[in-house]
Amino acid sequence: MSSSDTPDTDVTEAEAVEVDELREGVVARLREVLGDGVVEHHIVPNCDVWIRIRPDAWQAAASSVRYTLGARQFGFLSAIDWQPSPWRRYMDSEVDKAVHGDEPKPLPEMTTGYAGGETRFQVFARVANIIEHWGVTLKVDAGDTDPAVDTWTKVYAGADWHERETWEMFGVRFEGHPFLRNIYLPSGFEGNPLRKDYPLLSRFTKPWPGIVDVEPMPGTDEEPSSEEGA
Amino acid sequence: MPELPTPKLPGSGLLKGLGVTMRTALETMFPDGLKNPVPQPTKGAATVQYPHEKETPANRSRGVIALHDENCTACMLCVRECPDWCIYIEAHKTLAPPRRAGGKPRAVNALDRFDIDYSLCMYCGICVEVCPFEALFWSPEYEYSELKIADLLHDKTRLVQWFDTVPEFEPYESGAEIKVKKVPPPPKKADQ
Amino acid sequence: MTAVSDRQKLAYLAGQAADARVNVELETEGMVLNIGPQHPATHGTLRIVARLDGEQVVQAEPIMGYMHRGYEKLTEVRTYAQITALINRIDWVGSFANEVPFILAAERLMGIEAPPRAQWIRTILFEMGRMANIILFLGDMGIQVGALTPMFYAFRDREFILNQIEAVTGGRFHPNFDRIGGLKDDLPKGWIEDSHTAMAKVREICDIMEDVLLGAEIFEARTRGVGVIPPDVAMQFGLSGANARASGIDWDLRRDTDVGLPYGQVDWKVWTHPDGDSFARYWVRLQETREASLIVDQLLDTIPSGPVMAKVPRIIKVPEGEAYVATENPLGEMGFYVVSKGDLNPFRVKIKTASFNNLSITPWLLRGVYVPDIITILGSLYFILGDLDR
Amino acid sequence: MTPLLALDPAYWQVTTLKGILALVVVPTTAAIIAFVFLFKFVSFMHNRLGPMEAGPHGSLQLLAEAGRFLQKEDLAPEQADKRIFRWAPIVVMVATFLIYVVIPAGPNAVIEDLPGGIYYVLAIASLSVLGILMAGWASANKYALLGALRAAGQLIAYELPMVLAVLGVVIQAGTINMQGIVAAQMGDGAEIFGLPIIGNPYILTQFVGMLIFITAIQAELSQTPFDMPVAESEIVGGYMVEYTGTRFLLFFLAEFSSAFAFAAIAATLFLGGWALPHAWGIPYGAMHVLGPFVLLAKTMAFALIIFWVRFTFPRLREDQLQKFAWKVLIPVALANIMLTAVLKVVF
Repeated sequence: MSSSDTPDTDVTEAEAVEVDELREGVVARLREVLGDGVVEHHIVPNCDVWIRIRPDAWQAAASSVRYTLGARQFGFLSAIDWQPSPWRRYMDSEVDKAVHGDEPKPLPEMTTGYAGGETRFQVFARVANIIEHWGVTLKVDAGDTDPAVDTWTKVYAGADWHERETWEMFGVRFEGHPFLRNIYLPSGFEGNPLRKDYPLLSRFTKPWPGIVDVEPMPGTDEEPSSEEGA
Repeated sequence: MPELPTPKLPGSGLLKGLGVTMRTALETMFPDGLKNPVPQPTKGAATVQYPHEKETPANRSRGVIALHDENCTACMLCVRECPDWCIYIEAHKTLAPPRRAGGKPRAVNALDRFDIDYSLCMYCGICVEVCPFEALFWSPEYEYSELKIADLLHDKTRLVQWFDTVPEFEPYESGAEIKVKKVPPPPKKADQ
Repeated sequence: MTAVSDRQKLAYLAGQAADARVNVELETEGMVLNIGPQHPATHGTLRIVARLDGEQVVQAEPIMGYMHRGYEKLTEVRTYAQITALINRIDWVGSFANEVPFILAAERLMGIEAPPRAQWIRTILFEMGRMANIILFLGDMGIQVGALTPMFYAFRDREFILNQIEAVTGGRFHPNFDRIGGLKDDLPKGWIEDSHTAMAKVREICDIMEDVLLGAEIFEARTRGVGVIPPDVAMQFGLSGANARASGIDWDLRRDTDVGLPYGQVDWKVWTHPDGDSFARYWVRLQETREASLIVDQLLDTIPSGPVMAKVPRIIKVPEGEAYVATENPLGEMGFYVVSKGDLNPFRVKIKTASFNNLSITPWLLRGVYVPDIITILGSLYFILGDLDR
Repeated sequence: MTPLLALDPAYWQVTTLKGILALVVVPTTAAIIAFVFLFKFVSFMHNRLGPMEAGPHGSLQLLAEAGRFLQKEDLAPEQADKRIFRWAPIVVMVATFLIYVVIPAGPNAVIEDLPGGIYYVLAIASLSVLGILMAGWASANKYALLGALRAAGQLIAYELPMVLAVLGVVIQAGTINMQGIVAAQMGDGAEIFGLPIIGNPYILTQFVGMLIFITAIQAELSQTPFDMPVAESEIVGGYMVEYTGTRFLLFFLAEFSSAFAFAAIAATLFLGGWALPHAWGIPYGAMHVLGPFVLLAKTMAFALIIFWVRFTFPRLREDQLQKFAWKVLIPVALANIMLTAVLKVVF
């Protein structure tokens, strides 16, 4: 549902007309500073604004948002892995599917969220301007196989821990980060847990109790109906 | 902005602190003040001596899940909705007497096993809320700790025993227009 | 030779030698002190590796992750009702306050508005969660600084609020009472009047804390000028809640953002303090608790009648989209960034917790501080470990 | 000393009797203080009941505690210096026992009426620092090391104000013998503001000295405003952190019996110890029986202040504690001595 510059179309007519000048102004000021660094933006009227930045303008975006636009309050920084999870919800995963007997649904293809995005990994950060009472979510594409993005620690010192957490959870390298190391996970931990293809083992070890096994009526040769009142 | 603190004697803050602690000590020892100077701390203290006196929990407090097994039709909704996967149900089909005389006997699920593993349960109440046949109720009972963790797996008979401790229906505050979906169980003394 | 094998002895000596020669002229040897993960002052399992020169900290760094339960991974495989049951275990002291931002984010995605009575009760329980959380801090700050009695007064008077929360939701700490579109149930009879008495108790505990701790010169000596955070550094690290307001930042999400909680209909005041030291943080939180009890009193008097649940389909499928809603939780700004692809469970939920940002300032703040002040500063920043480790 | 009873025991019998008496008295006094203040008074201050299960109203709780400590395994850390580690609590316990030698509980109910009574007490009081340092250094634990160093700094810094506060009393009493001090306060000629009915307790004239003495005691016992050596929230038990079982019981007993000892000395110095004002005309013989109870009552008064302060106030940082000792207590104590000396000469 990536939208072009104008707010998405299926919004009712009245809302489309009502332009949120505060957030339009934010996008305009940022576009004026970064030029074509601002790739796309999406506004939910007087609610929130998302802006996608080109990867090489990411550090410049940080300093411009902080100094020129005055968004001094740092919120958070993290990443999203847009590839749909092969394990789906683990309940109807292959292990239990065999009991149910119908074949697994095909995997939905990858779509990205507001303000678009081409690659699988996307880093997003949120900063807020507490005088004019608005907050903005900046997004940047981090690449498919070996994601890497510039660091924000030079501008927002608080981003240090957030980048360390994103690095250990998603494997996104932050160029220029003082000392990228695990923050939550034990030092010898391999793999990036928050990636969608990282399995949640607790759901494999225990069979799903939701499978209905109701024995048939004694004496009748009715074979057990599998999907009984599912 | 904080108003300027009034200048005070250097030690007076400390003395006020002493005053508070001594006042609480005297209040605990002489709860009725000077009327009867006989110290009776048990009345003045705010604590409850648990094994001897017990505080009754609130009417809605989520102590243990009670099962009304006639209503349960083994539809497995609660098992699926439980975040911890800690409910296990097995049932078998039987012929139930027809509703109206002369009607065809109905095939109905009879419950064989209905276990709730309280060592996993996190008391979120989703099963009680999602059950469409009003078979699960909350009871504020809380004294069922065990020595062995395996005993925390309450089977059907134990859950039905909890059924008697389910409290009566509690009236709502004035101004609450809520559709009462949870009909309370029939009077407890009816024979099961 | 004692049982200590040579290898261990060499390791022991090597460990000592590894401590950098910190103070060259005094020929002192640095010492690495592990505060935690089993330590009474760290609100749970947080470990601080402090490199000391005598009693002064040269460099201190918190090590976390002992309590990491992987919430963001769990939310990907659970439905919205199951997630609500899970997330009131993040900040396990401010019980109801965790659920509200997540539910508001889901409601914004679904375009649903909770009926006014539900919003009122939501705000009342939100403020009660705040009071239960902050009163524990008021007592706990006493223990950090060495005074034993305030803790007992705090726990005695906090019971009244927990009883009120239990009477409505059924759970003292984990209410699991908020639903998309409203609340699970309505208030029991006589609840509003008991809440008024509970609020009077809250104001009483605030006065006691002002007499016993705030006024005591020793408390002032231990906390004034300790751990001073200038406003700009606080904002750079993303400090929020009372920690930011204690550095003079006049910013409160309850007043500045409109997320559907009726703070507009109540007249209340945002408290700030210019100093930014541990004393200011304690002072701001104390005033905020009293303010919260006044807010709840006003809300209790103006509860509208009506349903508590909007019309919501039985199986909830949140339409596709993204939403970030942050509210002023007891510990600071807690926000949920919910990305939904339109099926039963969210695609990705980023949980922005206050304690993570509040603690990220400690390496900068704890430089050159005495050992007892580490505990005072950590106490005044007031984090809950579940909130920190998620 | 007029022979109390008909029999005249040999010297060694007297000393063994006194030894047994001390072995009995010290733990019971520690038990009284621990029960009345640590279990009951603190709980009332917290609006709760304290231990209620062991014995009527929790009175036998201390037996349960002692039993618990005795049956615990007696551990020592692997890299600890075993011998010093084992002797440390005994040194601290001995230092506390020795203080009891001089405290008079009756006309001749004192273990050894040394001529240099109060001077002896001040000397012995600094012995416990050795035990604490031994405990901290030998248990090879960083927290214990920190606790011991803090204890050393603190106890030495607070001995000076204690000595100077006592000097004020000694100047006014004119003697350093404990019985002499008691007699000076409650003897026949003692009266103040012209009314002999209340004798001349030095608490009135030496009020500033008493305050300094109480603060110094609070620091000697490492109680809360000055409890850095055992700061639970920072260094988790300080020098006692590695001790378990009987050794920890020794530390526990030492802590509370020294609390009683110092409170008793404060009572003797400032409230006239075991004696009641001469003007009340209580026959001299009766004081043999009444003395200990009067001393117990006065000691309980001072112990109340000590524990009341202990459970209400937060804790100071060590640099503030040292500044407070050197910059405030010692100058005030010196001024107090000068004033007493001048007044002594004038009157």
